[in-house]
Amino acid sequence: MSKVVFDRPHALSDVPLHYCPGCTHGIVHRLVAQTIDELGIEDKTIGIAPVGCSVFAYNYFECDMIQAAHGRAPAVATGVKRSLPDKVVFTYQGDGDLAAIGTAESVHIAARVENITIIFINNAIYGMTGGQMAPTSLLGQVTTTSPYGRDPKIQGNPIRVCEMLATLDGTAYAERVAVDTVQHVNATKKAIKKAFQMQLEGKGFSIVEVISSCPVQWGKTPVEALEWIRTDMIPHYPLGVYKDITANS
Amino acid sequence: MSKVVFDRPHALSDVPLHYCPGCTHGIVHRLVAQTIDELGIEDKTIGIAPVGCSVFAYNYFECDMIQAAHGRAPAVATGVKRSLPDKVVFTYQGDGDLAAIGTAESVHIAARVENITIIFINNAIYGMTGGQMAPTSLLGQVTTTSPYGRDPKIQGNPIRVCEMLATLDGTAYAERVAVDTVQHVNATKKAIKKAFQMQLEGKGFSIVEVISSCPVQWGKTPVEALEWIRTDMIPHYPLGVYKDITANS
Amino acid sequence: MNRVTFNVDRCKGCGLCVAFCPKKIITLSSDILNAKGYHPAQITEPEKCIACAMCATMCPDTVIKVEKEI
Amino acid sequence: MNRVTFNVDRCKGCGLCVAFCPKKIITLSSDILNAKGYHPAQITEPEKCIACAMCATMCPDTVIKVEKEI
Amino acid sequence: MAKVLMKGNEAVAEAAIRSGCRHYFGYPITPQTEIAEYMAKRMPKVGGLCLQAESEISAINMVMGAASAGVRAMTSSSSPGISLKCEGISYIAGCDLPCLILNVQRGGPGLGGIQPAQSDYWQATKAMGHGDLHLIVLAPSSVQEMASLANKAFDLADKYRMPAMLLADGALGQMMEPVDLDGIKAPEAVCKPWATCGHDGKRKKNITNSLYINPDDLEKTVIERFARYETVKANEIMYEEYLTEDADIVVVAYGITARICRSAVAMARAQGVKVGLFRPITLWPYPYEALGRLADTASRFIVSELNMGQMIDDVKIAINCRRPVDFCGRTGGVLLTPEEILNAILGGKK
Amino acid sequence: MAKVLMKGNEAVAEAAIRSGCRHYFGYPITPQTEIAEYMAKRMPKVGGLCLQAESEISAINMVMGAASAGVRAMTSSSSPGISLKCEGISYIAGCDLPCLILNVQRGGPGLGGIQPAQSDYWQATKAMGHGDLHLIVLAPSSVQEMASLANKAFDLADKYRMPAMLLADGALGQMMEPVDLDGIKAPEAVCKPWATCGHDGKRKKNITNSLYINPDDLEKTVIERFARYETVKANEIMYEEYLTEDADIVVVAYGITARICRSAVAMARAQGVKVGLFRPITLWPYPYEALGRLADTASRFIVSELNMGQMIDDVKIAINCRRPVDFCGRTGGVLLTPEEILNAILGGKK
Amino acid sequence: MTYNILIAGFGGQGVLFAAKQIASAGMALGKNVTWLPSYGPESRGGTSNCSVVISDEEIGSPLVIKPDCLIVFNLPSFEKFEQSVKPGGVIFSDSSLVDRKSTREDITVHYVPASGAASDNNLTGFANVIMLGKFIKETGLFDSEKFLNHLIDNIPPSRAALIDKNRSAYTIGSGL
Amino acid sequence: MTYNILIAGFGGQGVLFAAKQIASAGMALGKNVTWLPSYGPESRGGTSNCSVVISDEEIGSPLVIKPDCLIVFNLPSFEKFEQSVKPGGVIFSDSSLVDRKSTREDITVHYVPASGAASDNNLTGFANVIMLGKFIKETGLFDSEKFLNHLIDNIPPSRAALIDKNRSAYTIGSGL
Ligand SMILES: Cc1ncc(C[n+]2csc(CCOP(=O)(O)OP(=O)(O)O)c2C)c(N)n1
Ligand SMILES: Cc1ncc(C[n+]2csc(CCOP(=O)(O)OP(=O)(O)O)c2C)c(N)n1
Ligand code: SF4
Ligand code: SF4
Ligand code: SF4
Ligand code: SF4
Ligand code: SF4
Ligand code: SF4
Ligand SMILES: [Mg+2]
Ligand SMILES: [Mg+2]
Repeated sequence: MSKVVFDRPHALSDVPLHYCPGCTHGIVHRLVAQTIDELGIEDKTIGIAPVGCSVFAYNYFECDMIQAAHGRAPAVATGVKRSLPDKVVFTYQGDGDLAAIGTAESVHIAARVENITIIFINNAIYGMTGGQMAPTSLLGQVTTTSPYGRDPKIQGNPIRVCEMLATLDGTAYAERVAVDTVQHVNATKKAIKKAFQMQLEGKGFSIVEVISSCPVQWGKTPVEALEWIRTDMIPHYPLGVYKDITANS
Repeated sequence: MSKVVFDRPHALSDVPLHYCPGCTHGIVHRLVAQTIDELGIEDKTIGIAPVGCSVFAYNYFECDMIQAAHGRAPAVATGVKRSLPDKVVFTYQGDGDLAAIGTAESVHIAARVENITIIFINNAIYGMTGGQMAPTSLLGQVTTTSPYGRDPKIQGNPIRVCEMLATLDGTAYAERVAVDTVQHVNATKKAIKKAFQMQLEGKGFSIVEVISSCPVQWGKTPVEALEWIRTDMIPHYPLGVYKDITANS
Repeated sequence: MNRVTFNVDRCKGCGLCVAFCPKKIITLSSDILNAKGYHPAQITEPEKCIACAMCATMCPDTVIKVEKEI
Repeated sequence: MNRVTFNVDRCKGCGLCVAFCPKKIITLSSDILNAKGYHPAQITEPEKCIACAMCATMCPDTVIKVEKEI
Repeated sequence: MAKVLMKGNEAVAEAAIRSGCRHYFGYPITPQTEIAEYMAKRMPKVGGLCLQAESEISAINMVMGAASAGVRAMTSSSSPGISLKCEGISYIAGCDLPCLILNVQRGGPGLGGIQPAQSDYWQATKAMGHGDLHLIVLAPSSVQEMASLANKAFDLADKYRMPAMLLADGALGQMMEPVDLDGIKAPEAVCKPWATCGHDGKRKKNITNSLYINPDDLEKTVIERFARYETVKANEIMYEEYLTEDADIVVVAYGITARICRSAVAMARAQGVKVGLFRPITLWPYPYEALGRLADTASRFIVSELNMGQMIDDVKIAINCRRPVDFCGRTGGVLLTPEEILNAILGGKK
Repeated sequence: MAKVLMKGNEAVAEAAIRSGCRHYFGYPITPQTEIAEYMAKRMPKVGGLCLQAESEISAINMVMGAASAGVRAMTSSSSPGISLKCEGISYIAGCDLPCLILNVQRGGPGLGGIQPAQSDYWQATKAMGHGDLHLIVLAPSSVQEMASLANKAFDLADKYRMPAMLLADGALGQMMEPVDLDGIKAPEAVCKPWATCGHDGKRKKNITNSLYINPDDLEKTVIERFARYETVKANEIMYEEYLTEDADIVVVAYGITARICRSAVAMARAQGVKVGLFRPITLWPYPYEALGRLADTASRFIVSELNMGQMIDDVKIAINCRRPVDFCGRTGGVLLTPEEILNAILGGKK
Repeated sequence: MTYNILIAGFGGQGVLFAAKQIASAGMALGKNVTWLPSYGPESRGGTSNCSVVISDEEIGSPLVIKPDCLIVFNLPSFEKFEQSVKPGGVIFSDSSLVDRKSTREDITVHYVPASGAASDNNLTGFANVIMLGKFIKETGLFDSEKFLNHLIDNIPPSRAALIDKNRSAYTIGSGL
Repeated sequence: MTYNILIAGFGGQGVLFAAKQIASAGMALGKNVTWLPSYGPESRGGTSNCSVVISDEEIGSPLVIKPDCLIVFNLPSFEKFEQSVKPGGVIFSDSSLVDRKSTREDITVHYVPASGAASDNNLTGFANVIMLGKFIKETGLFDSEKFLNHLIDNIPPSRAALIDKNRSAYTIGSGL
């Protein structure tokens, strides 16, 4: 006899993902879907897709989905959640979407203590539009809009989103994770599940920042890209829990 | 013989201010003008007025002035400074302007390490439009859009701007001061001067958050309003230096 | 003698100088109305003034000029 | 026996499963091209599989199903 | 109920609530901030929500979320704030979502002024965002209509699945008039099977989306939407005529200006001039045909607006350029006087 | 110099640099991201700046700052991003600042698609923000014109102190054609005594502002600006005619569509049909008069665009509604083919 | 018949309240009425004014530019609007605050020491109601008794304490 | 004379490069040319195609819908575009990758084992240049020698190492 130890979660639609080979957006999609399955909330979840490589996320989750304008997913999510407070609402956003054009929306969804979960994909690049600098691109990183390497004097410094949002009283839970190793993927799963659970318990705003790869725009193989997460990204974006209002209670 | 120990600074235009009686916007204006005088930079300073009660700031300073769209003063300032890197550029913004509609611009002027100074007037209210809730309004504070008192579950929590911006690598100097007493006014003067000086030395982005009064929209006399700064505002917005890259050098 | 001068028509009668003068020698005139319709501040006992400029420091409208006898 | 199944036409030949299989029993087929034009992953020595699901965990395209003999 | 004396801003807010709107998202801006203030007081009492967003952009996107969730939602602002909503409105139109957007216009461009203007006519009727799109645009000309047209706008938005705009101005927002709110009612529950409100295991998932990577698909949705626009044109055009039957001169005006023109027309009639007033109530769809018919008998048209002449072309198109079209307008926040319009009627060019 | 093969997006960027622009502020969006990428590479080499802003809103406001400081500044985007700039553009217009704004249009509404469209015609020509305002709008129809009209736009913007827009589309941005950049030059230093660049103790302070609390003052500035618009109309209208002298049918088209129409016109001529092409190059000011003259001889007009017919009314106004105006268009990112237009010319309705 | 009223004074003098009472009374009589305040930052602290139109016909412009009746509570407003009053019109001027006489001969001017009467009668802040009393008496626009009752009815229960003061002030005004 | 070319394949097969060489050579001859790539997310990883028009007249649409000449490097492109070729037109198909024959009788089809020849000759990645050699030879669109020289001239100094490979590939293609 045999037992299925790993299979496609129900909440992940059975269609091919459009992501590039080895792009870890796919891993995070699966983790979110697994979480939805495990919590049994597919029928009462509404997801918000951003503008970015994950724009087509509306095709990939089996719950109701909305495609929001670039950066505005937190505002759209707020509109949904304030209309349907008993439903589960999450956004899935890239670093350009959340930390550049959507900065105000991200800060204020936290400040407003919206009982919503953000899955934030930090891949230090604008994937969708072809590899431009993101607010989270590392110093020295070569992108199509920082062709001589990101220079703090010209393009400024990378933004650490979890650290910034943790300063806001409304943030209930903020954790930074990565998907470069099996252990980290499992930790990411745990963090995502915790974030959704906190929403179910009405704890307020939760964000999981996932350090994710973009092999194509980084000009690396998928395996090299995960390596680069370890050697370059994580040192600048330390993993860990930046806020957890349930921690010491 | 006698010596003038206090007189109108040259950089403060000799016209009546339109502010309500006892509104401390006027004190901060004077402190900025004194700083410009003392540093002798009137001829090479460009100031950016916001939308808010201080929209008419363009009439009050003797340097060149630009009136920016609501919340966008940091972007306008960036355009100016990047065109004229040797000039001194400052913005003067309220809490609605800087911490609500202009959140993204404020975060990114800091992230980009722009060598610009922001004078940020936190009066916990939208003065100009008649007393609506600001992102910095205190919990329980009654405003025209939080008529039953600001409730964190509905309107969210007040944002602490200095704390938030201090998390960004690009912020060179962030200090919170107040204008409720003579001592505090003098400290505010020092902070403003330091911020301009750091800009002159090319140190990067500096912000001085001034806890300021709005007697009219708070429904208090000017003297009561200063009292309320002490009893209610400062406890939630502790004064002090939140970042100073020159501190331990 | 130290001298405190008020630019009367700029005064909005907010009373901050009154509240902050350590010598308590400033009051709002109850009878005079200035051009703007406010009761302007005025000094009652000029000789007591120590030219500390606290009034001027707290005046939002830069109404006050302070000169110190030296 | 433990069983690892690949949804071949979904595979993009990214090689992450190959890199993360602790038993080193996955390779990208050099000859086959799937419908999408990729060289899909395949298992070489199925009997060595410990059903750890590390391959599946790291697969971005949820290509892999893992069954454990019990 | 008897009539009550209310500000336009309050009347429109109360009417929205009575129309079943329980979700208001806004950001303060003169001359319409009273709407948010009224909502902040009233909504909690009826189990509704008034949320002050961090910006106009956020507010319109909250409306998009709420509309997508299936509730009646609205936002309001004034000219500069409406410009900021352009992208969001285009998304709402592209996603076929119903909602109400209120523009209490003030003078522009830029920060401009805060006094009444009608200088967002073009924006509202032609280009409320990028791409091929229209909003249903209603122009109230009294406090009573601020209320009744808000109600109508919600109904039309739901009926045709498209955003509707109330194009008012600072005078209508700030003035008080007697209003009768008795007729303002919420419909029986509107069925919104497309709403993204959680599928509850009972249907396939819903998607709210405006992205179509294949241009043919995108074109198809646009054409389908334009077919719906044709239905709106066929069914929903509204206008008012005053003394036009025998009119030799027709004044065309909407909103606050229309009532000022009405006074002018009455004054001119008193002097024996055969003049009438045509007032479009729907600015989109525009009452081209009804206005065009007047060119059969009238020999001269006068467009009167609080802008530099944005409606002139629509009038020309309506009358097929058959008659001269003059213009009598003010801008920047200056209200027209009946005398100025009378003067234009009597032949003097402004 | 010989011609070089360049993408439209690259040509416009290089032309801007040669026109003396040293300040580019943008935010990535398909199909124009190559402009920022080109600028990022080239600007540092010429002592200029390419700054990727955190949003389109920030980018346009940086342009406002730079323009106010007195330098030649520009931004570029595509449809949704342009909608976000509406408020900022209205401010720039209200402050009388010169700058270049480039819209490489894609299909809409909403997120829409990324393929070529012309569905922001109304927005560009009528309502690029709230209030009474216009931009000078130029519509290139080749890569060469992407370059030469960028240069022209900067000159006009400076000359009249107003923002100028280049209204292109995804095809023009993405295609390569031979370009000659020799003629593209920066002017002698333009004098900008109004710039807020620090008064240096040598003049009274300058103020850049669009706020006028007194409506009469605001109206005065608007009227003054509209007087300047009249000068632009008198001096700067550009258009091209192709085989119109004896044309019985006139196709009216701009931008990428115009060249496709040109092929169709040539095909129809080969079949003996007397058809010509009228191509507005300035979309604002629109060449009403020149086009109107053609109605003296032509009996039918066909508007051809990549949208649902946004230019139709302008053509009707131009010809004073004297002739029938047909429409042949596609939208959503679908390019017209010469055959479709030929078909329309030959009498088939699309 | 259309009657155009303009009321002006400093912010805080109850200009908008007085204007609203007149409009409201007009409405109660089944008339068409409009009430339009000046608004915006300049009205804060500075002068405040309000247009009221009462008419049997539909009302065109709610903005009163040439009032039939001008009521002023401060000098700047007197100076600003005196000349705008229609020939044959009327001005009510709070003569305690406005020490100017009108130069016009084609209008009626009532110099009403409203503020003085208010402070004399321990009714500070009710000069506007005193003025209403005088205004109704002189113009006869409404039945005075009904107007007063209407005014009293409009006072919300939470402010019932003010009923007496309003009544006294109105009565004083009617007697001036 | 106007000549419409459509080149299609997977991303990474050098479709855009090959297309640019043709356009560039056309320009050098003083012709009008346009080059228009398919763009957007779908071109990433997936198929990529490019329209080239060469003409003596001003070029209308840069988008080639009915090519005179189709060059394909993968099966999906062959299937998608085969029927669009104009009667009398020509297809160049990389027969190492496309194992399909055309069913059309009104066009000429060259089955060019470009990828195979590339890997056989240690020229992996140069199948596109091999195809160019064949294309020029068969169409005679340009003088072959001149085209090669032009191609070589276009290689930037930083990539001079690639000159020989391009030359070999082109020559092999010309000989197929
Ligand atoms: C208003 C607007 N601006 C810009 C764009 C273009 N755009 C699409 S995706 C994207 C950036 C995506 O980057 P990120 O959010 O980091 O997501 P990723 O693709 O890296 O997952 C941009 C700028 C747009 N669609 N809309
Ligand atoms: C785009 C836009 N939105 C809203 C407004 C209206 N508005 C003017 S000032 C202001 C708020 C001012 O508050 P704050 O920034 O705190 O300054 P304060 O008046 O308190 O000094 C608002 C919302 C505007 N002018 N433009
Ligand atoms: S571009 Fe980068 S982020 Fe986008 S799908 Fe490809 S690898 Fe993933
Ligand atoms: S409203 Fe408040 S902030 Fe504005 S001027 Fe008056 S007191 Fe000052
Ligand atoms: S200077 Fe000092 S002592 Fe003199 S009046 Fe002012 S506060 Fe009082
Ligand atoms: S502080 Fe200034 S404005 Fe206030 S009363 Fe004193 S002098 Fe007058
Ligand atoms: S389950 Fe484990 S051992 Fe088996 S193939 Fe996958 S990674 Fe290798
Ligand atoms: S990880 Fe998945 S997609 Fe990648 S090669 Fe393995 S099975 Fe294929
Ligand atoms: Mg990214
Ligand atoms: Mg404030």
